[in-house]
Amino acid sequence: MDLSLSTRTEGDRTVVVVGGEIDVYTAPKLREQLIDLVSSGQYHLVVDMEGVEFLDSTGLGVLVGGLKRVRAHEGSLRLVCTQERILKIFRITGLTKVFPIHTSVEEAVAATD
Amino acid sequence: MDLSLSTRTEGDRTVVVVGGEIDVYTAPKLREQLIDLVSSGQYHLVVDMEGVEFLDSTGLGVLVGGLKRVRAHEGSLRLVCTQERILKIFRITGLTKVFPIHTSVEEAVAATD
Amino acid sequence: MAVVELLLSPLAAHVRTARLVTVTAARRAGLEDGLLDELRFAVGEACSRAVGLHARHAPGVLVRVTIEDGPAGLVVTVVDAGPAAGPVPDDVSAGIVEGGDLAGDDGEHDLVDPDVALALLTGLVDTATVEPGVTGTTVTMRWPLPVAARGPGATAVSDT
Amino acid sequence: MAVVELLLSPLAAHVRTARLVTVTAARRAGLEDGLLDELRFAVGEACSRAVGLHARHAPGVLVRVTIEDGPAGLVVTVVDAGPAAGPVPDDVSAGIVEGGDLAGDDGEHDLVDPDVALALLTGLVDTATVEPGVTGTTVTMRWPLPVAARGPGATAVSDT
Ligand SMILES: Nc1ncnc2c1ncn2[C@@H]1O[C@H](COP(=O)(O)OP(=O)(O)O)[C@@H](O)[C@H]1O
Ligand SMILES: Nc1ncnc2c1ncn2[C@@H]1O[C@H](COP(=O)(O)OP(=O)(O)O)[C@@H](O)[C@H]1O
Repeated sequence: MDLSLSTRTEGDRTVVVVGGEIDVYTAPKLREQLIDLVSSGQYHLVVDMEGVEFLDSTGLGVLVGGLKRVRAHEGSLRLVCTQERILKIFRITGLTKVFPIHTSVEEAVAATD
Repeated sequence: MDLSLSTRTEGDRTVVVVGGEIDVYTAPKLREQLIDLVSSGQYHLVVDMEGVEFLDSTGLGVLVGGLKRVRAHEGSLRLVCTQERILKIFRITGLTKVFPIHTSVEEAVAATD
Repeated sequence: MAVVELLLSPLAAHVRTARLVTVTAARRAGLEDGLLDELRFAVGEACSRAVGLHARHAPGVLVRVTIEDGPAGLVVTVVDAGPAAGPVPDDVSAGIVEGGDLAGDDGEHDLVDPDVALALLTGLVDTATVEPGVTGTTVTMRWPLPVAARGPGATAVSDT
Repeated sequence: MAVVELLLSPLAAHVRTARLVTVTAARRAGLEDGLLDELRFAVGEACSRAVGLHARHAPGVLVRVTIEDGPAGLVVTVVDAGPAAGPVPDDVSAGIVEGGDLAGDDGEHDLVDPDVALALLTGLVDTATVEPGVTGTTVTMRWPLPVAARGPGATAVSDT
């Protein structure tokens, strides 16, 4: 139910594994995590959303905020998500045009623009 | 969370094992069970409350109703309960004077007045 | 100060919702774990009583449960629109043997006897007060909250 | 007809309570499992939006969530006291790249942009209606209930 967060490095990418509910109550934790990574010089992020059960517009806002921060450093923020219920949230808000969305962490880590 | 009920026979006693919450929502199920037992001629009941997590006054009412029904047939209704939180409910309402309360099913099955 | 108010039509199932919401709000407000159980029993009892009274006397009126955490601690109020409560009996076991029934006058239904509910409630919670009024009864219960430990639930949306 | 009404002070934690109560009431009312998820998302969104608006504009006013099951199906209403909603944007991704932020104007806080919330909500639920009024906005959402299958939650206390 609550938000879980863990990070690991794969080459020059940092993978953030998110689980549970990203909502108005927990989104600040994710936001802090993304800010910390950017402050410590990690500008190529992969956010693994496969364990996410709930996502609201606050969560979307935090992801968009993260994207803007990494872009300010020529970085990237890629999402991993295959869950239809979560993909729907990105589609409805048109954010599939803003985020590269991958079907696996491997694919996201290997991707370049 | 919901009420669970199972019955077994030990000699001339019928043991009713109750688990979960006995409240205004689930008490009707327990009431039916007790009525069914009495209708089928089982007048010596032991109600094992060790798995009960919640008990409200509706639940107490159903137990008192059961007691009255078995008494109409010279029967008995004994309780098994060692949980302080549940015993407290019987003490506050003075029902420890009305129900024989035992610390194990064996003790209750062996008991006679 | 966090406030949750719950208005319920008189259904037995809603009593569970009231327990769940109250326990959740209390835990977030920082109520000690050791007191959660007492809260659950007491709120369940106050709500079954109110729901039972409404089902019989005011089926169209909603039962009101208010949960507030503030300087006075955690305050839970249950307001019903039933006939005003009489004095709370001391010992409800009297008379049971010769035919009184805890579950109300009507042996066919599992309604809560409102007097037994009040006896149980005030027996469980020292601070419970029962105020009969013109339109019904207000049951108020208070529990202390740790002064410093206001839980994360006390955080306003804009405090991040 | 079963009614639950929930009044919440504007705390992020209360949005979870609203989701929980709504999903629980809907399940009891017999809402199809396949629709529970949509309900959870939509109610969460409506409530985060309302709670965010109240936190900024009306911190002392409670957000009102009503859940009713009746002949019209399951009807969930969220009433806020914020500035009236404008027209719902079609596509919120526009402008994000050059600096618009989904999470409101104030980059330091994680407030829900009320427009994005409405876009998401009306995108998720076909039957959602948004009515701006003088004192705030009312969001109404409807889901069908199986005609026969009124769950045990629909049982009145006295029906046993
Ligand atoms: N999903 C649910 N819907 C409705 N009521 C619930 C639900 N889960 C628990 N409850 C009720 O809420 C009360 C408290 O919840 P519970 O799960 O026991 O909390 P705890 O985690 O403290 O054990 C219980 O008495 C139960 O009847
Ligand atoms: N004990 C709780 N207290 C407050 N909110 C809860 C609790 N349990 C679940 N929730 C919230 O209620 C919503 C629905 O509950 P959930 O447990 O997911 O139901 P389900 O059984 O359908 O998965 C979730 O979004 C979650 O945030």
